[in-house]
Amino acid sequence: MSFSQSHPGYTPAEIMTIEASRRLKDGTVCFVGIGLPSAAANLARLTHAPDVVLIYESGTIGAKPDILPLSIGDGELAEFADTVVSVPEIFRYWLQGGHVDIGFLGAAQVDRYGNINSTIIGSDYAKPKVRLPGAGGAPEIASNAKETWIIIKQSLRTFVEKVDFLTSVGHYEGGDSRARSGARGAGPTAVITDLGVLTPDPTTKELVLSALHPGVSVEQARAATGWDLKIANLIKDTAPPTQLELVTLRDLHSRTAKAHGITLAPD
Amino acid sequence: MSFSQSHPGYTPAEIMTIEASRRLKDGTVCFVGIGLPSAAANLARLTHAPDVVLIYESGTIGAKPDILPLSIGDGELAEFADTVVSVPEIFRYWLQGGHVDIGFLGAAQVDRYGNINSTIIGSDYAKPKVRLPGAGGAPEIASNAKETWIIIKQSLRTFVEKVDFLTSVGHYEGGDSRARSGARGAGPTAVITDLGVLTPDPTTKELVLSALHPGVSVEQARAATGWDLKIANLIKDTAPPTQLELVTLRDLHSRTAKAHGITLAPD
Amino acid sequence: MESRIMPLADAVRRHVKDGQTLALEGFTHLIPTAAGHEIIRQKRRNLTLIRMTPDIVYDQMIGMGCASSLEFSWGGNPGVGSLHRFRDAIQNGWPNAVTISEHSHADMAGRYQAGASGLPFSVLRGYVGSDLPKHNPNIKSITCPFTGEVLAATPAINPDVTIIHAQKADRKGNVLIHGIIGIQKEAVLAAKAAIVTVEEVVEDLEAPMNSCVLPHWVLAAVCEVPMGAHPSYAHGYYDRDNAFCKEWEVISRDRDRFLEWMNAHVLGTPNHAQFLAYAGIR
Amino acid sequence: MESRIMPLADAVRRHVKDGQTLALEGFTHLIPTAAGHEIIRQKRRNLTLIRMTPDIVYDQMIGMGCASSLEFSWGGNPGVGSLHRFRDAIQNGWPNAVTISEHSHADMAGRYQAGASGLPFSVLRGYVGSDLPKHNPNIKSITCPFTGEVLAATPAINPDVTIIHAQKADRKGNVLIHGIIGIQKEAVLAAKAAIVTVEEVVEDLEAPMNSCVLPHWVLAAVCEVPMGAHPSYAHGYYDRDNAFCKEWEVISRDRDRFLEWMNAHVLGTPNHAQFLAYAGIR
Repeated sequence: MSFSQSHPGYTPAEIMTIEASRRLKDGTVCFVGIGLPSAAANLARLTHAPDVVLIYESGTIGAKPDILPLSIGDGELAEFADTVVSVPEIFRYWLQGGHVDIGFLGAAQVDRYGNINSTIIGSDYAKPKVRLPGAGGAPEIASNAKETWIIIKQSLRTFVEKVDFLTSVGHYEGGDSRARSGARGAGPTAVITDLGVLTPDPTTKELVLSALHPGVSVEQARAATGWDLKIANLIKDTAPPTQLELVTLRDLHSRTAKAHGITLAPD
Repeated sequence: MSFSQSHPGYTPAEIMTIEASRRLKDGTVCFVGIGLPSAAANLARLTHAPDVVLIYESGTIGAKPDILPLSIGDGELAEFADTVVSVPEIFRYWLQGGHVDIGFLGAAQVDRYGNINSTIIGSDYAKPKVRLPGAGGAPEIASNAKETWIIIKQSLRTFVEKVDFLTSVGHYEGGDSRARSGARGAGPTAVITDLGVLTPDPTTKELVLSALHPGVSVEQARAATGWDLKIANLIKDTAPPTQLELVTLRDLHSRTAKAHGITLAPD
Repeated sequence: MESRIMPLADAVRRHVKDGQTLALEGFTHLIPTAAGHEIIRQKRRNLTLIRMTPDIVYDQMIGMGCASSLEFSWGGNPGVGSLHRFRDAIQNGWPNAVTISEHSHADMAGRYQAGASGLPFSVLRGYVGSDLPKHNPNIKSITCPFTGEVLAATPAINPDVTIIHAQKADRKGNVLIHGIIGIQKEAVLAAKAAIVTVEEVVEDLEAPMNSCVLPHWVLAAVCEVPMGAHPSYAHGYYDRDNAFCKEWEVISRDRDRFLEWMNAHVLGTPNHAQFLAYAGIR
Repeated sequence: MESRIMPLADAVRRHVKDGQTLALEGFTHLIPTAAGHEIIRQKRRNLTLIRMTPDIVYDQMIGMGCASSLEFSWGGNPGVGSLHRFRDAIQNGWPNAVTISEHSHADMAGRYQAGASGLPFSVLRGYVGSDLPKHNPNIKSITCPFTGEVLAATPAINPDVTIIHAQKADRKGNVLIHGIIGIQKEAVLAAKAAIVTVEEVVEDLEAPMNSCVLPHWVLAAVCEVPMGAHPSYAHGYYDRDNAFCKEWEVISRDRDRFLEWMNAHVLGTPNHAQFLAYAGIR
């Protein structure tokens, strides 16, 4: 089966999830956020990385859900986990203790240095335009995991010059400012979107477009970015989904929809 | 069956253990040291206080050993406990968290203010005359339980004017010095010995002889005390052991000896 | 010994008072919904509500005017969307103004631990670079006396009352929690008084040796409330009612529809069993 | 993926080096005796030994000259008496001087927790009125930034190597500890490298959901050593050998007798199975 670029036979959300999943190496310890990170991490586990270790903040270590959890504390996560510990233990012993390789996060906004906002939209904390759910586990995942990945749909709404509220630190103000701030780990090493992948410049730490999904142009990526997006010298082309990846992801989503008895909000 | 005073039919160790056990009210939460405190606490549980809650520092909560543990971490303690938690949890959530009514301790030395030494005999920490096992859980049991009981054989060696080393705080330097030191709880409210019971003067907090076991004289108690022992205006007479108490205690000791395959060091 | 096992209405009447600091904890799993409804029925006011993950039951309590303040780290209807009553209270002061104190999960967990541990504060490697401390005076810093490192310090949480839901209790009131145990043990041990609702009271807990057991003597009340966590789930008893969670999105969007629903379902029923029957749940 | 399951001698050779900070933990239950013997066989020197409750195996390691320093909170032969080799080293410098750093149980437990939590120090409501801080410069104080209370502060423990004994591992090297679990999880998670000896390697751990499991990926090595905790016990496998503990009191009193016993039993045997056979244990 081949995929044409104009009718690629898969959605932008699918290629985003698939490309993120490919980056997860077998055996990696991944602290997984709910939604897109969870879909990508489980797709990896069901394809090339059967021994990836998935940790959810609800305390499930080595989770192997057969369907995607709707919430971070679904019973499905506990049922097949290697062990289930308390919430303070997961944050103190496992995350802050330094055992997490990849912190895998979603976000409402991300800025040019990979800082994350999940608190408010608007400039006034007391009178926000939109009140978002809040920090959750993100601030300490972002500052304690060995590295961070962010998965987010790219648009002028989500890709902003400066986040309205800095909830969770990325490369902070660029350069070595993250390390000087006291954060541990390498910070965001990849931002995976529905258009491509951004990675930090080694020196300035500004996010640079370094890969594009099939059929997406540099111009499209620029148009969906709220700052003057820099482009890597060598842009990689994301490989189109394989049959196995696509079938596995769709099966996962259809099992999930069936089990939860409702259709999930589209990714 | 009656007990004559000259041949009372029980040992000083037995009346000490029995008198201590009587003071433990049903439903009390007691953090139990190994040895004499454990024997007394379990005697209480097997006689008048079936719902006393015994906590051992090994993490066993609601322990109901059928034989006395030889060590603080015997399997017998875990087997019949309500729950078994980790050692940090027992000290942080249960003791420091303020859930212990009685901290029940042994000691190598106790002074006139109920301070405890279990570290060294001698005046030079670097070159002790005798190196004792050390603090264990005692310093924080003594300063975090709602009150403390000490059970110890009374002699010039054990009842000293001033402890060689203050391991665990009692009434410190007397008066309100304990409260001012930052210790919580009432401190030692009873010191139970093989001769009688000492309780603190309400104001000076000095230990005062307030009860004598059958057949023991004030002079005997004074002779076994390394300071000028004050005597309460009204001295209580400890009731002799009942048949039930004595039989229960002896059965407990004989089950214990049989199960451990060795004779314990005499109490 | 007075029994700790009592009807939920009695437990709430006895222990929950206006103006208290209250934590109804549960991490997606085992959320004490029935207890929240009973607090709404008894019309408690001016509560400071604490919870890591306020969701539907806190949306209901806030919308019904029980709360004057909320301390939290993530507020939402998991997998569905926003909490509309929570947002309406914060943004528009309806039905009354609600102030917020916002933390992160790692911090809230550490603060409960400090509370359970009898310590006045918690130390955290956290909030690095974050704007949260700018808006929360309770996030301070502390310097390690050995390394000189500067870390975050926040006050311990010691609620007046903690309420949780668990799978089972024995007749003495010892409680077993199983599955995703969240922050519940810490929240109970940190509280001045704790109420536990359970799916059932059994003869023998059959608790594995190192499982999460709360002994009866740290609990003020234990109440048998089958399906007391609905629309959340109780591992081994029933699943999450995802359809209801989606429905709540619609009910809660509109003030009138919200009030109508609450009046009929919660204020209009005397207890959780009647609520379940009226709502047609199982 | 390289297997973590290997012979104990290989694990010690690979991970335990002269001059390291080492914690062999176990709280009366599950003491890693076989691993201590292997360290003696491999003649490691200048170790800083850490343990809440040093007992027979530390007495043996100290008497055989492995240690230059000991950090502890209670040292003794539980239910029997003193540790004679430990006392001889401290009081007489035989076979070499051993410095001590003395804490309380609550403090040691908190220090391991801090180490496991990636924090540089631990806060404790402890040592009030005690002379211990006068003799231990590592016991400092810290002031609560909210209440002004002064509490004890002590440095985190992060051993170079932690060694524990557990009941079982699966073929991947996931470990289940059951019964009195002590400080073992914290000691493992705080260490730079962790070795676990187990009674047996099984197909399926059959671990209850909320039990104490150490995933293989936090462990450097897992070694199958039946009766590896003797004379301590392994809940569900064998009891404590109280007769041996009493016998140790006699063996260890005298330097020559001690050396003779260690030479014959430990240095004279290549591994734990042979040790058990030689000593006539089960």
